Amino acid sequence: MKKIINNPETVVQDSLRGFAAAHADLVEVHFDPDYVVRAQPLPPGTVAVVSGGGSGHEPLHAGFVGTGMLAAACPGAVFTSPTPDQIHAATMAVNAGAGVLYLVKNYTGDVLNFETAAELAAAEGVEVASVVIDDDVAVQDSLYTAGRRGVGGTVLIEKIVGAAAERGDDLAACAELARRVNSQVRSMGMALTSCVVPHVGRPTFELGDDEMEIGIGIHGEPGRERLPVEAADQIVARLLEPILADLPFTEGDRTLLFVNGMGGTPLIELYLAYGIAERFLAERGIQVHRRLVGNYITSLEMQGMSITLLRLDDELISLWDAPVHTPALRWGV
Amino acid sequence: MKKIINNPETVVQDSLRGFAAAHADLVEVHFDPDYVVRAQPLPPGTVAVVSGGGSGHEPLHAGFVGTGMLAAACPGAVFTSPTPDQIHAATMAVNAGAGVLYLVKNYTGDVLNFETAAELAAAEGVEVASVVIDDDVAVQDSLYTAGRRGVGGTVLIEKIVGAAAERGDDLAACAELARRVNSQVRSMGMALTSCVVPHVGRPTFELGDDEMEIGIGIHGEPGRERLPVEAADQIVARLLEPILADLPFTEGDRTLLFVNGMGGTPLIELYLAYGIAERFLAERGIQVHRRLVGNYITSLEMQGMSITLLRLDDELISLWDAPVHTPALRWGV
Amino acid sequence: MAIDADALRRAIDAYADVVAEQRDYLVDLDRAIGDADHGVNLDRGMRAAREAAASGSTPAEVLKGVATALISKVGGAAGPLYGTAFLRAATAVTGKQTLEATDVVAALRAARDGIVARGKAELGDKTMVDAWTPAVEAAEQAAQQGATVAQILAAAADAAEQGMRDTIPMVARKGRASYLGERSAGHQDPGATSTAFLLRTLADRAAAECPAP
Amino acid sequence: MAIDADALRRAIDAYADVVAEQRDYLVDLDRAIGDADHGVNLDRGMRAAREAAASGSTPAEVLKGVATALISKVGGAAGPLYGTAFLRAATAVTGKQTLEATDVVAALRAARDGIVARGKAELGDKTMVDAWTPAVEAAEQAAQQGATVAQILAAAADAAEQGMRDTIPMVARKGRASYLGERSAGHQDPGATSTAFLLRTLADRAAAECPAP
Ligand SMILES: Nc1ncnc2c1ncn2[C@@H]1O[C@H](COP(=O)(O)OP(=O)(O)O)[C@@H](O)[C@H]1O
Ligand SMILES: Nc1ncnc2c1ncn2[C@@H]1O[C@H](COP(=O)(O)OP(=O)(O)O)[C@@H](O)[C@H]1O
Ligand SMILES: [Mg+2]
Ligand SMILES: [Mg+2]
Ligand SMILES: [Mg+2]
Ligand SMILES: [Mg+2]
Repeated sequence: MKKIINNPETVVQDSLRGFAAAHADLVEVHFDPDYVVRAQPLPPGTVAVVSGGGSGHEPLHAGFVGTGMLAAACPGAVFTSPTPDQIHAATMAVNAGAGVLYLVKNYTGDVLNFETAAELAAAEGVEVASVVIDDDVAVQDSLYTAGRRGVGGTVLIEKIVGAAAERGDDLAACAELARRVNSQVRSMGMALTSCVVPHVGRPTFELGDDEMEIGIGIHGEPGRERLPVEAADQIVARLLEPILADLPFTEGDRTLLFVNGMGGTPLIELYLAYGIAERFLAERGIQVHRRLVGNYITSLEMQGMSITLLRLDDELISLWDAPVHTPALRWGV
Repeated sequence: MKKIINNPETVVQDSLRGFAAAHADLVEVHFDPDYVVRAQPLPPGTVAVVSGGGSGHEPLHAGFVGTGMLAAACPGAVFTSPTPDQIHAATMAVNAGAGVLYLVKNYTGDVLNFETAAELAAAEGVEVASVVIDDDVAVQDSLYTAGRRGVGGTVLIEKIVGAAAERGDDLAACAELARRVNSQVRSMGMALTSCVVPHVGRPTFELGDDEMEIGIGIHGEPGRERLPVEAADQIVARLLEPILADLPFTEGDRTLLFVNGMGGTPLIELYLAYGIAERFLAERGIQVHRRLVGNYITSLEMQGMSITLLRLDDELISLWDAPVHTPALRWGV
Repeated sequence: MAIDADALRRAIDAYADVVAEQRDYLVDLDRAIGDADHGVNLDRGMRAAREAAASGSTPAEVLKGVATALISKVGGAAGPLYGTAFLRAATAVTGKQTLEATDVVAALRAARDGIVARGKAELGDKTMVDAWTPAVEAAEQAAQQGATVAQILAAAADAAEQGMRDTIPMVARKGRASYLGERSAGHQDPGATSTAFLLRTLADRAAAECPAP
Repeated sequence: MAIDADALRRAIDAYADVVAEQRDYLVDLDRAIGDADHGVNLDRGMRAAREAAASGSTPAEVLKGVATALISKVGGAAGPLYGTAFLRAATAVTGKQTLEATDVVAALRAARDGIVARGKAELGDKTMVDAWTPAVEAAEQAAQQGATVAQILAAAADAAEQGMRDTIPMVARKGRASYLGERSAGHQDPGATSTAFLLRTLADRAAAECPAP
């Protein structure tokens, strides 16, 4: 295993320490239990949007804490959902009197731990709503699985719902918006290499020199299909076709196209894929009105990418465009 | 070789096409010869800051074209300096009557090609100044080499000099500032893995499973020393010690600390290294006043990082803080 | 013979040792069909549980301490599931100073019901439920036939191990392994495995604490 | 016998073929002590040069077309260096319809001087200069002894090949290989190698165009 770390057991805390030092103007990091909040408290009476999940997906979620996006993030161990005490501590720290919205990626562990935290908060009289994000079309038979995973759509939902909270929407409206965005967003990912979980020290799955894995999640879970590596044109089509078919997206739709790197794929490839994806959509009459290209929801050093497509309307566009000031996303400020 | 590409021969152009589509509001990409300019022309009478170099270092340089930074970038083939006709075309496209400043990383190829381009511009009556950037302390005997390479410092110089041009400094002042920043900045890099040049298809150098390379450049050149992989504490010390000794940086210095990923190293590791580096400096009385953490000058999918330290003064701080709006760096706008 | 708080504490210690030893094995099982963290998560949790179990003067208090430690230290799916299991088991035996055969069966049943309530997995979904359910049934049957605590736990452990092996051919329908679809078949479920380890450890400790005459 | 524009064109064609064939070999040499692009860069440049050389009615025009193509297509260090070499060679023979022995020597010397003027490398720095300088000297010596164009170019090619081999033990002091310090020793310089290929190709073509009686 090759990583710039001191000790596999302390990677998450060691990294959070550096994150805290690098962004002291924007965030405050608490340890034991670990959670990240904004450096400036929320304006009283605004909804606190809280998310969290296993670490190893940086900048998700801590990198999205700040004005116009998350109020707090709860980083678990690598690829392990956070525990209820982390979530509860974050909840109590950021509650500004208007309730707390949990944005939970759909993994059994995340759902169960956020559920427990919500019970703890309710016991202390804090109003909590939870929305489960499940945008991954790679998981086909929701009936026979834990359901679709929450992947790239999470970034978009955190941005859009964060903007709604910032403008003063109440808890019910924020939760309803989160559900609405979740219903309009679809994603699919692929990997060229596995990642290496620090305490494991070996690749989570083995891929041959000429193989790729289609339909991966963000935890180094193998995907549903292993194929010979193909040209970027084919790879993009393999990701976009199921995305379009699923919602379905149709001619005339206005969309946000998000090409996301898994952590080890450089921008030169992501932009290349973005260009192909935008042309693929244009040929089908689907308009790209907003875009995001980069490493935003990753899987450690995995090489690969995911594509996320969100159907936009005027409200979503204006919430996407609203100012945001976080370590990883910033505009309008 | 595993990459999301169609054809090794057209990677640069294919990627530029996606870059153009993703950032049409900010940049305009021209092909054959290839160069990137701002979507909005420079205000007449302002100096045009132009840079360029081999591709494979994204977001450098094209990602830094925009208000408050570069006027144009000239992307060469992968790891190959651009040709004079590219540079000349960019020069003529962005010249706003106040002259053009070339920021050239110190590689024989870059220096020679920019030199030729400067001769072409002079022949057409365009005033050009060139500043060669050479911040890499890994190259020790400048007398017996092509001299120090231009690496991480390039990003900082492009930002700071871009801000000076934006506020209306003249060509001589911009060039002088570039030389001054270059004299105050030092960098050093290391790799955990090699990169794979697309048309080569194999790693540029071979590293054992437990080896790292210290003192690498950004073109997959092997470094000066191969060592067993060490803990992050030791790696950071190996990069920072020669940096501090070289300028030298001393107690009380105010600095900008830039921890840069080589393309395949995820943020979780870069933040971890950043935390160590900031503590290392604090123990020596060196204050970090500004910081940058992320993948900004890369070497394709190489895993590794570089550290850059810039000694600041009030003017450099205010130029660093000045608004910038480019695909890869954005604040104050 | 019955189990008191100290005997239970020793059993928790023993399970923490087993999890530490089997940590990499559990990681490997999870690497094949999950995200390679089950052993690490449980090991982190059981180290905390060992400390939490140090205080507590009744079996219920010991079990509650373990539950709280697991809930706050494990994370992932296994944390809330095992945490709930120990919490429900604690509730099932509240007030008792020692656990008799019927208490042990009640605790096991409550634990299993807690896991099902939280995780909603059914038999055959390739989860820890596939070890827990046969274990509880075997324990109930043994108790009906007048078995000792040690015999009851041994029967439960045998059944859990069989249930664990039975997960190998199954196609997962719950948890992370379900994303693999058909490709999850051929691998043993990590949670069913750590469950079998738990019940085997309890049986071994019971046999050691209450040696057959 | 002398070389006219058409003969020169055929030689440029032949060199483009050689570079295409040797592309991966040149990349490999550059991979060891540089950035693995020399073969690709030169191949891209020679493909353009082949087209550029198609027009041009004097040797100088052909050489100038090649120079322009190399400057605008190769990039890297080799682009401006080879470009300058061809440009200076063109200037050295401007106005001639055919190249006699003295013209060939003058063109070679001008090419070499252009490379040194641009790149400032000295003999022993482990660059293409280590092939060019002995080649020019050997050509001059052969010319003094009354050799034919073919003989002059053969002598230059022999010397360039020797110079190319001599770069192997050298420690680089110019170009990208210099960053490696001592580690650059033991590898043959890519630019010296492509130079030796160039001169050997010219020699072979001259021999074919002007067969010994
Ligand atoms: N819904 C569920 N009900 C019961 N057990 C489950 C469920 N989901 C997962 N599990 C169990 O949890 C185990 C995985 O635990 P662990 O690896 O710690 O969590 P995670 O999957 O979050 O990484 C699986 O092997 C399975 O036995
Ligand atoms: N200063 C110099 N003078 C003469 N030749 C040089 C000089 N620097 C480099 N070279 C030659 O250029 C060759 C490398 O060319 P190439 O790989 O195309 O360029 P780059 O090093 O920019 O990638 C070297 O092998 C060497 O022969
Ligand atoms: Mg997990
Ligand atoms: Mg090069
Ligand atoms: Mg797991
Ligand atoms: Mg080269």
